[in-house]
Amino acid sequence: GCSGGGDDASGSGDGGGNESVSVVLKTLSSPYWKYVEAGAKAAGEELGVDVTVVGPSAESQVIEQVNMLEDQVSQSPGAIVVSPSQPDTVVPVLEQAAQTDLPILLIDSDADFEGKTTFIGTENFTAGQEGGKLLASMLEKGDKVALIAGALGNPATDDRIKGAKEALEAAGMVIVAEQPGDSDKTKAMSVMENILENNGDVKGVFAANDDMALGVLRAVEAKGLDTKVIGTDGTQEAVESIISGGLAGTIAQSPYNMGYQGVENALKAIKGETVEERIDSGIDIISAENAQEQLDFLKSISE
Amino acid sequence: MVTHAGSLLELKAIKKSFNQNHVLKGIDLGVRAGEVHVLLGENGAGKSTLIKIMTGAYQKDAGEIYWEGLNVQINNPVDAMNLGIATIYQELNVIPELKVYENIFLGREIKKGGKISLIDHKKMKKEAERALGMLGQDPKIADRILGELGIGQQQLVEIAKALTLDAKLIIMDEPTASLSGSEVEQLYKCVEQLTERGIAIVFISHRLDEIRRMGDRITILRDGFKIDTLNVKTTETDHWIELMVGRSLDEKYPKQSFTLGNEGFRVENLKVAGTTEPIDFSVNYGEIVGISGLVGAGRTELARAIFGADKHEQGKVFIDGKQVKIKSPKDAIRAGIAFITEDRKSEGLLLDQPLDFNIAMANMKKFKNKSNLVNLKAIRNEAKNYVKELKVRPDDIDLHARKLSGGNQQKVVIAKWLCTKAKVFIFDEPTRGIDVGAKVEVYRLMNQLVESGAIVLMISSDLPEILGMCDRVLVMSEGKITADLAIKEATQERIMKAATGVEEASTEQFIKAATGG
Amino acid sequence: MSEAVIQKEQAAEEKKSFKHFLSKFGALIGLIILVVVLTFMSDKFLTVNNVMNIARQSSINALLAIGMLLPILTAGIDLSVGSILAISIMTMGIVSVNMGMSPILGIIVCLAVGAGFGLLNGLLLTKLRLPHPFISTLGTMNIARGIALIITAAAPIAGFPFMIQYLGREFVGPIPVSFLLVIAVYIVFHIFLTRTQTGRHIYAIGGNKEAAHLSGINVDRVLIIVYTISGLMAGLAGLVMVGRVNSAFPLAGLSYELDAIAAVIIGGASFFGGVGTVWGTLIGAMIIAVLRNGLNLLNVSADFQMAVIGIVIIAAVYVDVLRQRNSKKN
Amino acid sequence: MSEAVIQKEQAAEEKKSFKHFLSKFGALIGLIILVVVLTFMSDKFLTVNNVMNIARQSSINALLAIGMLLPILTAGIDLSVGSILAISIMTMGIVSVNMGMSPILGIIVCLAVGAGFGLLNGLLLTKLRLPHPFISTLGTMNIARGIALIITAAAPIAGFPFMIQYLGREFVGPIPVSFLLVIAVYIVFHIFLTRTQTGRHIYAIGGNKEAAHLSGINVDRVLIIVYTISGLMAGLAGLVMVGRVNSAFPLAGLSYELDAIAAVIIGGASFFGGVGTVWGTLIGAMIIAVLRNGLNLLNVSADFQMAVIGIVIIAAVYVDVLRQRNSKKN
Ligand SMILES: Nc1ncnc2c1ncn2[C@@H]1O[C@H](COP(=O)(O)OP(=O)(O)OP(=O)(O)O)[C@@H](O)[C@H]1O
Ligand SMILES: Nc1ncnc2c1ncn2[C@@H]1O[C@H](COP(=O)(O)OP(=O)(O)OP(=O)(O)O)[C@@H](O)[C@H]1O
Ligand SMILES: [Mg+2]
Ligand SMILES: [Mg+2]
Repeated sequence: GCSGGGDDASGSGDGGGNESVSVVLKTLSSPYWKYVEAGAKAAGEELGVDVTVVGPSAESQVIEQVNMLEDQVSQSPGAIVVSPSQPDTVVPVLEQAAQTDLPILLIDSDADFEGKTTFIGTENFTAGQEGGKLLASMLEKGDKVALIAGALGNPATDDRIKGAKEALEAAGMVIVAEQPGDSDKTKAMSVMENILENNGDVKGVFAANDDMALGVLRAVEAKGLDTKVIGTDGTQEAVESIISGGLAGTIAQSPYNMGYQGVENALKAIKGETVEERIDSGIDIISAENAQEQLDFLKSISE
Repeated sequence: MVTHAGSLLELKAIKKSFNQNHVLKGIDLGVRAGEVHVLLGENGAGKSTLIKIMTGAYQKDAGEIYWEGLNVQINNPVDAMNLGIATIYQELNVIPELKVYENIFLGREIKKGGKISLIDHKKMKKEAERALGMLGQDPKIADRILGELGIGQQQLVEIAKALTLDAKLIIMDEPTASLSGSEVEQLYKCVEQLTERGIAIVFISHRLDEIRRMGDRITILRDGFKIDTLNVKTTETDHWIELMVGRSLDEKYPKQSFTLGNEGFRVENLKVAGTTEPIDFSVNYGEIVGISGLVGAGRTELARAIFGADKHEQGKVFIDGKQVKIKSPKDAIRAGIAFITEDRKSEGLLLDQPLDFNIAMANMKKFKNKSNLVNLKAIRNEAKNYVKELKVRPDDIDLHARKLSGGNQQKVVIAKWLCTKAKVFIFDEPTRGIDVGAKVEVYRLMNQLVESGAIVLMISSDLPEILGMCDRVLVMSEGKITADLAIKEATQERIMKAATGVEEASTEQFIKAATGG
Repeated sequence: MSEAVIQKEQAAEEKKSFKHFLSKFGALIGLIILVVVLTFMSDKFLTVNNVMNIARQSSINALLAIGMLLPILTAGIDLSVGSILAISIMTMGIVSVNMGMSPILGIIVCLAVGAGFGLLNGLLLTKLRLPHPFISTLGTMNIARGIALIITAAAPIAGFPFMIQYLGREFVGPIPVSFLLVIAVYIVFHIFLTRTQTGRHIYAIGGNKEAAHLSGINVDRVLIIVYTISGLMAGLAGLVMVGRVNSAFPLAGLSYELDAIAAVIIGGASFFGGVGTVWGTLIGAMIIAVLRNGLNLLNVSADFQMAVIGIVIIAAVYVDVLRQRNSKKN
Repeated sequence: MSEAVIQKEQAAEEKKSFKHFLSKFGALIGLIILVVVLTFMSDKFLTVNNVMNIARQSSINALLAIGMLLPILTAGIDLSVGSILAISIMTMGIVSVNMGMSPILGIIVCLAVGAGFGLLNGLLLTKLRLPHPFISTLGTMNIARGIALIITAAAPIAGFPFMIQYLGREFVGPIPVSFLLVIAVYIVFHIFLTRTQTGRHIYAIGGNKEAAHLSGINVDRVLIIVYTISGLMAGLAGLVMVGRVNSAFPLAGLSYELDAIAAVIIGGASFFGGVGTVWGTLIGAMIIAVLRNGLNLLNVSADFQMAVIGIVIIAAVYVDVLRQRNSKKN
C-alpha cells in the first residue's frame, strides 16, 4: 500500500477501528524481554491499540529476527517497534518499509537507520558503566575484579563489558580476568570457579547479565567469600537475590518502560503527533536499598 | 621352483601376515594367458589374501610380481586395473543404491565428448545390457537399482562388470557360491569364450566337480605354503584333497541313517506374503529333509516366514504336535527353531565384534547367572568349544568376525545357532563357500543333530549335496512345493522337472548345470 | 508379445515412473499439505508478496543445505557450515569495507575462504584419517568461529558496496535474485550429482566405501571435493546473507548447520549415505521456510512456534514414511 | 603343552590385554598429554582444589554423555537431551517450588519427565518408523524446549529445597557428590552394557540390526529402552544442574547435545554403531572439561578459546588415530 494504507488495513482486518503496532524483539525466551513484552502489552490495553509482540527463540537467531520483521511488515501494521539483535541487520528491511511512511521505532538497541521515528532506551555501554561505578563504590582502590562476558560477538553484552571495564579502570580497580560465560548460568559458575582458583582474592565481579551474575554468586558463596557481584538487567531472580543478601546489585534498563513507551510513541506517530527523536527510558541502579521497591514493581507487571 | 616362460602373471615368494598371523609364507604362482588357473585350499588357507595382493587391495610384505615378464608394483586397485586385471571378490563389492549399469561401469564411467564431459548414461546402459545378455540375464535389469536384486543376481552383475573391463586376467573368488542352475552354466560358457580369446582366469572354488570341468591347472595352498601346481586333466580329485587337507578324505557325504521317528515339525497352510498358494509339509525325527529349487524359487522366503522374520498372512507351525505362535524371530527361537541364514555378512554376523559375542548373541539368556548378569567367562568357554569343534581358523575368539576368511565366518554363524540349543534347525545354503573338509564337518554335525533328536531342514542349491545327505527332498518352484520325494525315488531328473516345471530337454541342461557334470 | 501385453506394460511403466517420481520427492506431499493448511489459516499466506518473502527467506538455508547434501551422501556430516559462513563474510568485510578494496575481490575472498575451510575439513578427514567428519568439522566449527571473532575483535561490519549486496537484496521483477541463484545452483548440483563422474562417485562412496575403493575410485579425492564444495556453498550463503542484511557479524550462521541438516534429511536423504536428491533437499528447505513464515503470519508466539516446528518436522517425515509403506504394499 | 609354552602364552595374553586396554581407552593418551601440558603451563592446575573443580564441572556433561552413548552405540543419535534437561527441571521447579510439594516428589517428577520424553523419542522412532533418530529427536528437541518455555512463561525458578540441591552442591570430604554420582552411574552403565542381556543387545543392534533381529532380539524394545535411558540421564543431569546453580531456567542445556556427542566420539565410539565404551566416554567428557578449565586458568581470551578448543578436539582424536596405526604396524 501507499502512505496511510496501514491504517486502512488494520482497521478492516482487526475491527473496532483500532490502530495496530507490531513489536519485534530480540527474543521472548528470557525474563528481560518478557518485561518488554509486558510493557508493550500494557500500553496496548490502556491506549486501545492492537499490539503484536514477536521474537525468535534466541538472541542469536539474527536472521530469523529479520525474517520476522519482514513478515510483520508484509502484514501492514500501523507502526513497527523493533529491538535489533545485530543493529545493522535490520536496516535494509526498515529502509524498504519506510518507503511506505510506516513509522519505525527502535527500542533497547539503536540502529544506524535514518528514517526512524525515535530510539527509546539507554546505551548498553552506559549500563555497563553504571555497573562498573556501582561495583567500584563498594571496593577499595587497587582491588582485584573480574568480568564475565556473554557470548563474544553479542553486541549488547559486549558493550556492557566495555562500559564496565572503562568505569572500573577509571576507578583504579585491577581487572585480573575477563572470561566468557555465554549468558549461561551454569557456564558462568564454572568459569568463576576456575577464576577463583587463580585469583582467590578477587573482590568484585561484573557480569553482563543477571543469569551469569547469579551463577558467579553461587561459585563465590560456595567458597565462603564475600566477593561483590553485580549483574545487569534487573530480573526478578536477581532482585530477590539482592534482598536476601546475595548479589550486591544490578543495573536495570527499565525494560518495561521501553516496551510501554515504544507502543505509546508508536501511537503518537501513527496519529501524526510529534515524537522526540531520542527518549531515555532511564536506568535503575538497584542495590539493597531499593530492591524491595523494584521487586514489588516487577511483581505488579507480571501479574 | 618351476617358472614358466611366457607367464602372463608371475608371483614370486609372496609373503603376507596380519599382526602375528602369517598367512602367506612365500607363495609362487604363474598364470598363463588363456588358461583357467584354479586355487584350491582350505578355508583360511590364504587364497583370497593372495588374490587381494594381485589386485592391489592388500600390500604384500615381501616378494615380487611380474606382469608379462616385467617387474611391477601393484599399490592399489587402479594399478591392477591399468595392467588389465579385473576382479570379482569373494564378498560382494557393489553399491546397492546405484543402478545395475552404474555398478558395472563404476570407476570408469563412459563419458560424452566435449568440455564438461558428462556421463553418457544411455551408452553405459546399452553396454551393460550387452554384458548381462552374455550371461543369459534379462538385459532389462540393467536399469534397476542393484540393491533390489537377489544376491545371486548381484553376483552376476559383478561378473558382468569384469567382462566389460577388457581385461587380460580375470580373477574370480568363488563366483559360483551364490549362483545356481542356469546362471552357473552361463558363467562356464562365458569363461570358455574368454579363454578362447586368450584371457587368463584365476578361479577360486570349493566345488570340486566345477574345478574339474573348467580348470586347466590347479594350485593347492596349505598353511600359507604352495603345495603344488598340477594339471587338472591328468590328476585325481582325491589327490587334490589329500594335498589340500594333508590327509585323505574317506567320503564326501557321510550319510548316516537313523530310524524314522514321529512327526516333529509341521507347517500347515502357511501363506507367505505376496504368494498365492499356501504351503504344507512336515518333518519327522530321524530324517534330514532337503529343500531344492532354482534361485528365486522362494525357499528363503518360506524359511523366513516360518521363522517370523517376515510377516506371513496365515498358517500354523507345529512342533511335536503342539502349535507354536511365531510372530518374530524371538518367538521362533523361544519355540526352539534355529535359522542359519544364507547371507552371513548382512544377516548373520556382527563384523566388528569378537567371535565369542557373535556366537553368544542369539542366546544371551543362557549365560545369565543368578544375579541376572551375563557370565562373560561362560561365554568365552562355550565359544572356545565351538571354535574347536567346528575347526574355525584362526581359533582366536577375540578376533573380530570381519578378519576371518569367508568359510570360517560361515562356521561362526553355524556355531551361533548351535549355541541356542534349538530343536529345529533350518539351514539355508549351509555349505556355501566352505571347503570340502569343512563340508564334511557340517554334514557330520547334521547327523549328530538328528541323532540327538533334532529336526533338520536343509535348503540347498547343490543337488549332489541334497542327494547325498537328505532322506527326503521337497522341491519348490515359484513359491509352491511341487514335489515331495523320498530320496530313493529322487533322481536328478525328477527334482529338476519339479523345480522348473518345464519339458525334459531343458531339464537335462539344468542337471548338467547344477551338478557340474 | 501381443499388443494388449505391450499396452499393459507401458501403463505399468508410466505408473511406475510416477511412483518413482513420488518416491524421489516424497517430502513434496508434506510440503503441499503444509501449504494448503496455511492457505486456509491465513489469507496473507498465498499472496505474491509473501511467496516471494518465503523464497527469499529460504535462500540462505537452501544454499547451506545443498552444500550439506554432499557430505551426507557420503555418510558424513559438516557441522562447520555456520562458522565457515561467518569467517567468509568477515574476511569479505575486512577486504571490501575496512580496507576498501574492490567488491569483486571481496566476493572472491568470501568464496575462497569458504572453499578453503571446506578444503581444510576434507584434508583433516582424509589425511589425518580422523574416524568421522563429526570430529574434523566440529574442530573447524570452533576454529573458524574463533578466527572470525579474533580478526574483527567481535565487531560487526556494515556498509557493503552495492555489488556485494546485489545477490541478497535485489529483485528481478517480483522475484528475488537470491532465489534465482538458488534455482541456478540447484540445477548445477543436479547435473553435477547425476551426470558427472565425480557426482556419481559421491553416491558410490556413500553406498559402499570399500567397494568404491576397490573399483578404483579415489575416495580421498572425492571426499576432499565434497567438503570443499560444502565450504564454498557456506561462503555463497554468506554472500547472500550480507546482501540481505547489509552487514556482517561474527556470530552469523550460529547453529545453522542444524537447519541445513534437517532440510537434507526431511528431503529424503539418508545418514547412512548413498541416498538423497537435490530436489528433495530443496523441498526440505522450503518446508522449513514455509513453516517459519506461516507461524509468523499466524502470530504464533516463539515458544509455541518451537513446539509446532518440532511436531511438523516429525509429521512431514511421517507422511513420507506412510507413503512409502503404502507404495510397498501395492 | 610344555611349561615354556604356557608361560609364553600367558605373557602374550598379558601383553594383549594391555593393548586391549589401550585400544579401548585410546583417548586416554590425549587426556594425559593435555594434563601434562596444562600442569606445565599453570601451577594452579594440578591442585586438589582445581581437580575437584574439574570433577564437578564435568559432571553435567558426563551424565548427558553416558546417556548419549546408548543411542550412538545403536548407530543413532539424541539431539533432544539439552531440551529434555530443561523441561525436566522446569517441571520439578513447578512441583517443588511453585506448588511447594515435597522435594522427593520433585525429584521423581524430574526423572520421570526426562524418561518420559526419552520414551517419546523411542516410540516416535520405532512406532512411527521414522527413518532416523535425527528426525524424531530434532522434533522432540523443539517440542520439549517449547513446552518448557510455555509452562513457565520463560521465567526462571529459584529457591529449591536442600534435598534437591544435594546432588549438585554438596561434598563428601573434598569430593563433590556430583562426581561420586557420575562414577556410580558410570559403573552401573559399565555393568549394564557389558553384563546384561539388554546391554549386549545394544551392541548387537549397532553392529548389525538385521542380524540382531534375526537372532531373536526385539530391536524395537531395545531402542525404546535406549532412548528412555538417554532421557532419564538428561533428567538426572538436570537435577545436578539445579543443585549446582540453585535455579532452573527454561533455556538451560541449550546446545548441550553437541558437547555430549563430542565426548562420546572423542571417547572412541563410532557413529556407525556397535563400537564405544563407558570409560572412553568418561575420558571424552574429562578432556572437554579439562580443556575448558585450563583455558580459564590461563585466562585465554574468549575469541582464542574457541579456536583452541577446535584444535584440541582434532588433536586429541588424532593422537588416538596415530596410536592405532602404530599398534597395527607391530
Ligand atoms: N584384514 C585381515 N586382518 C587380519 N587377518 C586377516 C585379514 N584378512 C584375512 N585374514 C586372515 O588371513 C587368513 C587367510 O584368509 P583368506 O581370506 O585369504 O582365506 P581363504 O583361503 O580365502 O579362505 P576361504 O576359502 O574361507 O575364503 C585367515 O586366517 C584370516 O583370518
Ligand atoms: N530383495 C529383494 N527384492 C526384490 N525381490 C526379491 C528380493 N529378494 C528376493 N526377491 C524375489 O523373491 C522371490 C523368492 O526369493 P528367495 O530368496 O526366497 O528364493 P530362493 O529360492 O531362496 O533362492 P536363492 O537361491 O536366491 O536363495 C524371487 O522371485 C526373488 O527374485
Ligand atoms: Mg576366501
Ligand atoms: Mg535362498
